[in-house]
Amino acid sequence: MAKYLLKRLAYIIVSLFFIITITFFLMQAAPGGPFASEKKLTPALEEQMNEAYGLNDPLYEQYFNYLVNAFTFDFGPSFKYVGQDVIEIITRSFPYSLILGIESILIALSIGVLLGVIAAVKHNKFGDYTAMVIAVLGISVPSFIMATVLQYIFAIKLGALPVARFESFAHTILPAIALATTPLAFIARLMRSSMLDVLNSDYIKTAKSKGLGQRVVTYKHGLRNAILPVVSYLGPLVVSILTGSFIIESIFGIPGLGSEFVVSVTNRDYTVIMGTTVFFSVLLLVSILLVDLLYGLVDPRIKVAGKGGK
Amino acid sequence: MNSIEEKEKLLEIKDLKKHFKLSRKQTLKAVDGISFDIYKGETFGLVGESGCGKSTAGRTIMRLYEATEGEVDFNGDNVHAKKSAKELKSFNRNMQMIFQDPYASLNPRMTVKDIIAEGIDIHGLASSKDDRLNKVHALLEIVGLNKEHGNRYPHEFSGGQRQRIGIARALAVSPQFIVADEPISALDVSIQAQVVNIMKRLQKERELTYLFIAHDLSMVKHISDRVGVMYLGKMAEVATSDDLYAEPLHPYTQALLSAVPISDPEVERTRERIIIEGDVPSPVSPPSGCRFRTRCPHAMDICANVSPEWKEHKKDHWVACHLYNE
Amino acid sequence: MSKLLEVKDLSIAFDTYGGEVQAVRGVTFDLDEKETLAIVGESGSGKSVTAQSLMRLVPMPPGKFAGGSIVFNEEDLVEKSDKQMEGIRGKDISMIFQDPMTSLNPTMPIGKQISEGLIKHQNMSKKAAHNRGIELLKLVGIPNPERRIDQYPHEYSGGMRQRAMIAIALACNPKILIADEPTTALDVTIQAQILDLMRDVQEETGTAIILITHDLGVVANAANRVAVMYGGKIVETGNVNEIFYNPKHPYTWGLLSSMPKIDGDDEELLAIPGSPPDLADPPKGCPFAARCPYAMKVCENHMPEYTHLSETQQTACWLLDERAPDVEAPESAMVGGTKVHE
Amino acid sequence: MALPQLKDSDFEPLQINDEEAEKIAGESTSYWKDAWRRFRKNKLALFGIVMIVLLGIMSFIGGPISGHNYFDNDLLNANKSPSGEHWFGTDNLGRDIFARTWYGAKISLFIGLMAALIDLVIGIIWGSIAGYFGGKVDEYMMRVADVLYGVPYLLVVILLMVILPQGLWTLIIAMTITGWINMARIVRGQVMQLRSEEYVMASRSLGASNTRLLFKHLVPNTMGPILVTLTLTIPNAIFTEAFLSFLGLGVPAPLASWGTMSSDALQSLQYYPFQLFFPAFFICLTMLAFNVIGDGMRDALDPKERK
Amino acid sequence: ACSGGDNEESSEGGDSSEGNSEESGEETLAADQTFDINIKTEPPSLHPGTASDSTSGIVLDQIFEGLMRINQDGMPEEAMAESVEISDDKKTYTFKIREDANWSNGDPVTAQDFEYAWKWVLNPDNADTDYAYQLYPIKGAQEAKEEGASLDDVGITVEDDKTLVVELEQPTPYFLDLTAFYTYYPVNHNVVDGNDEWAQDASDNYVTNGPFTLESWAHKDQIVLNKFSDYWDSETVKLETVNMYMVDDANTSLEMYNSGELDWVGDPSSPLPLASIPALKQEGNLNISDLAGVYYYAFNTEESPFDNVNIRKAFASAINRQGIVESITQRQEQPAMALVPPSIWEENKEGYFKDNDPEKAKEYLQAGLDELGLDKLPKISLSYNTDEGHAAIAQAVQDMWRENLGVEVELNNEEWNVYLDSMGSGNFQVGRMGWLADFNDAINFLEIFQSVGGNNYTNWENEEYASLLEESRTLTGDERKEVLREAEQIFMDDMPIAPVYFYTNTWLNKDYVKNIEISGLGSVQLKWGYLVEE
Ligand SMILES: Nc1ncnc2c1ncn2[C@@H]1O[C@H](COP(=O)(O)OP(=O)(O)OP(=O)(O)O)[C@@H](O)[C@H]1O
Ligand SMILES: Nc1ncnc2c1ncn2[C@@H]1O[C@H](COP(=O)(O)OP(=O)(O)OP(=O)(O)O)[C@@H](O)[C@H]1O
Ligand SMILES: [Mg+2]
Ligand SMILES: [Mg+2]
Repeated sequence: MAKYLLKRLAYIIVSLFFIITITFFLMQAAPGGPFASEKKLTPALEEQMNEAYGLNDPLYEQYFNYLVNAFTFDFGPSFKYVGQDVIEIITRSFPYSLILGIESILIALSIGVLLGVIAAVKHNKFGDYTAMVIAVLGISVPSFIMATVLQYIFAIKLGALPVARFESFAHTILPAIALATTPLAFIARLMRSSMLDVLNSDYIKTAKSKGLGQRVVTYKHGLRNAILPVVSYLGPLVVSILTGSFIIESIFGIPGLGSEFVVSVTNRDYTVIMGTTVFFSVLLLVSILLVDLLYGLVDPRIKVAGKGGK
Repeated sequence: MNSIEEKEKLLEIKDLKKHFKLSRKQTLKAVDGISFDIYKGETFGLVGESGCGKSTAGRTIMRLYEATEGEVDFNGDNVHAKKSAKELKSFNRNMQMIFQDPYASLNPRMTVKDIIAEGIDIHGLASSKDDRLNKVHALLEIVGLNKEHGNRYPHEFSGGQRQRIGIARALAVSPQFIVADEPISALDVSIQAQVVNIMKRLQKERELTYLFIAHDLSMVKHISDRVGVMYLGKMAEVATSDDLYAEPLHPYTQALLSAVPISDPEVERTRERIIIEGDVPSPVSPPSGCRFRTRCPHAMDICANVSPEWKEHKKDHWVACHLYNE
Repeated sequence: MSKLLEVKDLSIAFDTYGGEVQAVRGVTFDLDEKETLAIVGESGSGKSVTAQSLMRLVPMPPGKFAGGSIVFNEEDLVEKSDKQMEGIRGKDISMIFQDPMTSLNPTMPIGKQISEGLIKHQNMSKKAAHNRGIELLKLVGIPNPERRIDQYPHEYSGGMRQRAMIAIALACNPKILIADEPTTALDVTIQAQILDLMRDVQEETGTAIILITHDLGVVANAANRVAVMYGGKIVETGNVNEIFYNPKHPYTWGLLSSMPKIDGDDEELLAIPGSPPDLADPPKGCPFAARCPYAMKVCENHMPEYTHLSETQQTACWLLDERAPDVEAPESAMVGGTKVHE
Repeated sequence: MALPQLKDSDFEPLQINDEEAEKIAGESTSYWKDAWRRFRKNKLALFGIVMIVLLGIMSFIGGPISGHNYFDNDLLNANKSPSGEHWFGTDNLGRDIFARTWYGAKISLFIGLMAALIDLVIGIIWGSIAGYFGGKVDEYMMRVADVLYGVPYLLVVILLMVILPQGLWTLIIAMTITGWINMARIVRGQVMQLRSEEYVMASRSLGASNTRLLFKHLVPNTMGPILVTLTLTIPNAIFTEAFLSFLGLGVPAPLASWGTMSSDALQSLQYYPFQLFFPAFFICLTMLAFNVIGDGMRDALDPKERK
Repeated sequence: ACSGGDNEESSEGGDSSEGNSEESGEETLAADQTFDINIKTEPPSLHPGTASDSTSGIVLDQIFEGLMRINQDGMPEEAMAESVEISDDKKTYTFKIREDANWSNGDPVTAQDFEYAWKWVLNPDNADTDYAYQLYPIKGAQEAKEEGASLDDVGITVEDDKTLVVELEQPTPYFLDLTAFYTYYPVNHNVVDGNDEWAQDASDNYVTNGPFTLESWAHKDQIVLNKFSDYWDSETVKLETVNMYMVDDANTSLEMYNSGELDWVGDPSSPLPLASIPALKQEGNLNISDLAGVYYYAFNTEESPFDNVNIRKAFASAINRQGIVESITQRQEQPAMALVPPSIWEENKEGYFKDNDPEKAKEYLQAGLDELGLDKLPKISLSYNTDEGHAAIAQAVQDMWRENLGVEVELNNEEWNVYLDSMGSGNFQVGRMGWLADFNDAINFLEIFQSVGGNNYTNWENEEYASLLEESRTLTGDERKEVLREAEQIFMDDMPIAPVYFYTNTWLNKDYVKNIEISGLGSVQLKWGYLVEE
């Protein structure tokens, strides 16, 4: 196991290297630079800026610097927010996204699984159809529409919750729900489908033969066998949700990390692009590793470390 | 039974081992060095305690598991050495397996017809769609199922019917050699008889060779030319079936034979069994020396220290037991 | 005293696209306390379906009750709600399933699968249930149970899985134990051990056993009474001696003739020619008629009634009709060689 | 005990004729044929198909029957509520929303289906191969997916925008560049779970090639999650299109699509809710249709659902 | 002391006062003088020397103060400077700094603080000084910044602690306006020197001299300003606390205003959502004022067919500007038929040609086609950068051109940076652009097109035009205006751009909000603001 982990760690580093490299060259190749603006700088001033930020160095040198920076988690200052360190930007905005993300994952997972199980147990009955309609709405209405609609209904029309910003738990409810809708719906659908397969298995019959109630049978015996596709889906999703959503943050005026991803790219804020990308990728790669480890826990027959067919 | 010398070896199993890694520290030695030959056209019965590694041995011979060590020579080439997809395919055509667990080995999303025809499809054995269908129907009939059953799915069958589907699938490609892992355990006796008769008939017609894994010793005796007795990953005894039943040498074999239930209520009520004491040791940490010594009524000091040699005690009768060391 | 279990005219059918499969067609039998009833018969004749229907575990749909009753403790199980069944399953009636690989939850350690029922029906603590689980595994002859209890089904060999199933079923000392081919994957020594175990449990707790098996040796060893099924029907019942020494149904004859004898020779086994009926389109008359060497015209169209041959033995065959010709059981069906039973 | 009508002659031996067994076997079916037969019996799923077909037809005739086209501005009649003249009202440039909805249907449905199809193919192949072979193959393939997923998508899109001409295919490329990863991950997980099943081993022992094992045994048994993922891909694609169009990568204005229509209308939700309602409603309807079809397919593909 | 061109008593309440000062009767100051406003995004820099955007400007304008301040009439008036003397050649300015001008840490504001701040910006070693060019009217400034000349040669001299002398390169009529701009703000050199990171957070090092102090700065979230009690004019300042929120979404910020969480929403700090404007207008709450800026389509005059002046004129005439401002942008913008906004030159309300003139457009088109020897215009492409508003206008214009000229127009939408790149490399036919004035003078618009490059993407150059602009630099008053107008005439005759409209500010404020100043340059002044009891 330890050996496998070490190997995976090595792969993580290699993947990270590729991500950084590709991002770096994409960044270079993308038209525009960090200092482009509606009001053009004079050429001399632009030159000075490039010099100051090291953009005049040969490409390989810049590339090397980025690599070193990335692996030491020191990305230097943002190009756009004068003097603000990239790490500072990430560390101050991530907590917001994290809290929101955790809330919405909890919502998505708990309600999604519940809906999915209900749908499977009540297969082709009223409960199934209700769950499907909810899920279809969740899938068809993306988070940005959902956010606006929720805001409109609960904050503006009913005045029940705050419109925007992030000051108390009440402030997090609407954005967390908006963020959760699509994953919730998807989890519900996935869960339903795999639960249906599982409920047809013989071991469910065995469990019933022990006199266990429907609930115990579905949750204790069915869930773990059926949850695998949700786990596969959840790995990268969790990372995307935890690192924030640009649209939700923008709509609810939350100073989270999500907007940094988008804004840094549109600003060509190279150091922030790199910083957020590395941050995201590390989380992603680690969470994917966790998912793979989780596979083995969920279903002991899966040995990720092992080889499959020939 | 005709004498064995005349027969050529189809399969040579040399010191075959299959270990499962349970964790970094523990390996389960499911098969731990077994050697025997199977001659062309014979049926080799393999019996032994449940969990002693019969299925694993069968699967390793089939190369469904990579061998940890040892060699399996089929018609002279090492099965485990083969590499190219083509060679593997032709090898697969010649070696087939009937799986122990009939349900698990049937794809729940295929009709029985397609399951049986899979080998035909893979090896292109049917000239046309009709030919394929006819072949499938013929196979269904051989194993005592109806044509109608071809359109159904595995879960719609009874245990025994599923087992017969597995048999039909293996027969479909007309292999030379079949590993039959408890192929008839779930069949009622009349169908057992039917299937066994067919297997024997095919053996005669096509020079088929079987490795027949079973628990039902009377059936094993009936069908096998020679029988091997396994205990905890090792071979305890190999002999012609008549010989073995008439004169079992290894204490485990003796115990085994005494436990065979007899289908006569009165005899059964009064029958004496050799009770083997103690628990089956774990294949993770098998006992030193002879593996059976912990439960052997005849255990001696030497048994704990030296593992008995695999010897031909008398002609065609091999045994691994210190009792037979001069 | 009334019987522990009375099954009357039970019929189960499955809806399929190929038509309705009438898997069980009017099965009637009963069971006393402490008794072992063996059900033998053709593969596919409806033994497992009958067994599962006793616990109401036949998936419905596609399956459905097509009639009959299952009276247990004077209550008809067919009428019970699912909730009420939960209290009966595992506690009063428990079952060993035929297919041990797929019947065990692949993602739950064996130990947990055993202790679940104990926790539910006997209010045991987790710890106590775990210990009892180890005991049970030991009882069914699994070596090294302390370690094995935490393993998953795929780490067990076929026979070990079957024994784990047995342990699960025995856990709560049920009033009725339904054992669907409990020993098919076991070697004879362990088989003997299991049969002894079942007998011990029976002595101790008075459990009644329904034993489905193909191994007539096991029947001879363990059963008090035997029911022979063919084509979804019970064609003959009787106590062991009657079935082995004085069978009256041609199918039973065929069954007994087909057995290889351990001291027999290498002649071809006597199989029953032909194939069993398709239950999607069952014959009107006796299901065995098409394969019966003594079949008469009547057999084709009319299902025979049971003839009570003794207090315990009843057989459904037209040969027992006075108008039918006298037919003797073939010699091959004589158990115990030429010995003639009185 | 005997039945009254029986005659003595009934007790004569029966002539067993083997020919009698030669009944015609029921119509021969294969898994897929069988699945189709089961699918046809599912009313809800058929309703879904009808819905999709209707939407498809409307996408062609919807514009013409409204008497408007999708691009004509009428600034004086901007943001008008639904009326006899404009059945679904008009947008901020005074264009007829009815005509735009149906024109948008064409684009959105095409994009949704196309993206779904491509994701499906790549995702299944990639995921099943990785999951099946495991080990190094899996490691490499999944790391490639991770790397793709890790690189900032927006940056990729911007670059694509520069290299490729604006248009539908560019859009589809942009969407599928990372779109398949989700599918691949799910398929991989399922295949890893299934690859140790005995029926796979059984087929391998018959000499089945890896391709056959993958696509005959493993993938069909993963159909449930695949179908679900597929049905999610469609709305995802519809809205990604809106996002990409907004960035300048998608279909150029004034072409309409449901995604762009709804995201444009979102800003004026409070003032002209109907502008959001219509495209969103049809997206929901489409999704409902696809979902019931998906469920129907799932049930049809699962032989145990026979009923 | 100011030059001409500032006569901007523009019509419809050109000044913000309309919304604010229509009230009558007494008003009582509200007890709670806390003002809540949304500034949309994190200010990229609160360092006056490195700031170069309006969000930063909105914050800096409240907490710092330059020599001059634009007063409620839009004129520069003395602020840190108590008086200013201008030499006869209009090239030397001598500022006397107030005795009671203090830094928030108690230090007096000195001439050295200005010198330090300005030279810091002009020092080539200091990066991020994007707006250094704002200082280029000062003698030697550009040379020092760009050509390595000594900073000592820059025309900034400290006569004594309270006297600052500035020499200009050439007479600059709008120089006093410039000294009110944030790049000209002083910094406390005692605190700041050697500590380049002083402006990163609201710390003790963040020393200011304006009417407010920076109380806290939660990045990307909220800035809080407090009244600066030691400010020289603190009697005037009524607001005690200012909360500046950073909420990006326009709808959300409007909702926050509606629910009372904001006292002010809209320009210049965060635009109102387009869709809300008709309703707001109807409710009669909307405030509108002119903004010195122009929205236009640039033609690439090197690309056929826009290398032909008649074609350019045809396209310009075929736009229905009135329709666009009335139906799309709806902010009561002025249709633009000229380059310089009417808030600077009132006569430009009329412009140089007629809006929405399809007849004329067809004539031009025919003439142009004849000159080019074409039957029909090829498909042309209209580029804009990603934005809903731009997209709407572009689609409308596309439709107009199709209707009026029968030309097929392809819309080409690009992400902002990509767009700038395409425009810069001439990779466009017609492209959207806009210009917001840095200072209130026509030259700020005209000089864009003095030569190719910089902000002139049209590839249009005209010697006469350039020399007229040069000539204007030596002139003042009406003479200067005449020359500039002549240049504009040349420009409009050649039509390298098709102006569309002149910008406005639109915003909402609560009735109890008084006297907050929005300038024609898009800056806000809270100095005079106060809240009344409702
Ligand atoms: N789900 C189902 N759908 C359709 N037919 C079914 C289903 N389950 C069982 N059957 C049919 O019902 C009949 C009885 O099956 P059952 O499992 O009871 O047989 P059995 O007597 O237990 O046989 P075996 O000894 O082989 O296990 C068989 O013909 C089988 O094909
Ligand atoms: N995949 C596996 N991983 C770990 N252990 C295994 C695996 N497969 C089998 N074993 C172990 O190997 C041993 C031999 O198993 P095998 O299935 O070969 O027994 P068997 O002789 O066929 O028994 P049975 O008669 O019960 O089928 C058992 O102890 C079993 O637990
Ligand atoms: Mg086995
Ligand atoms: Mg059965």
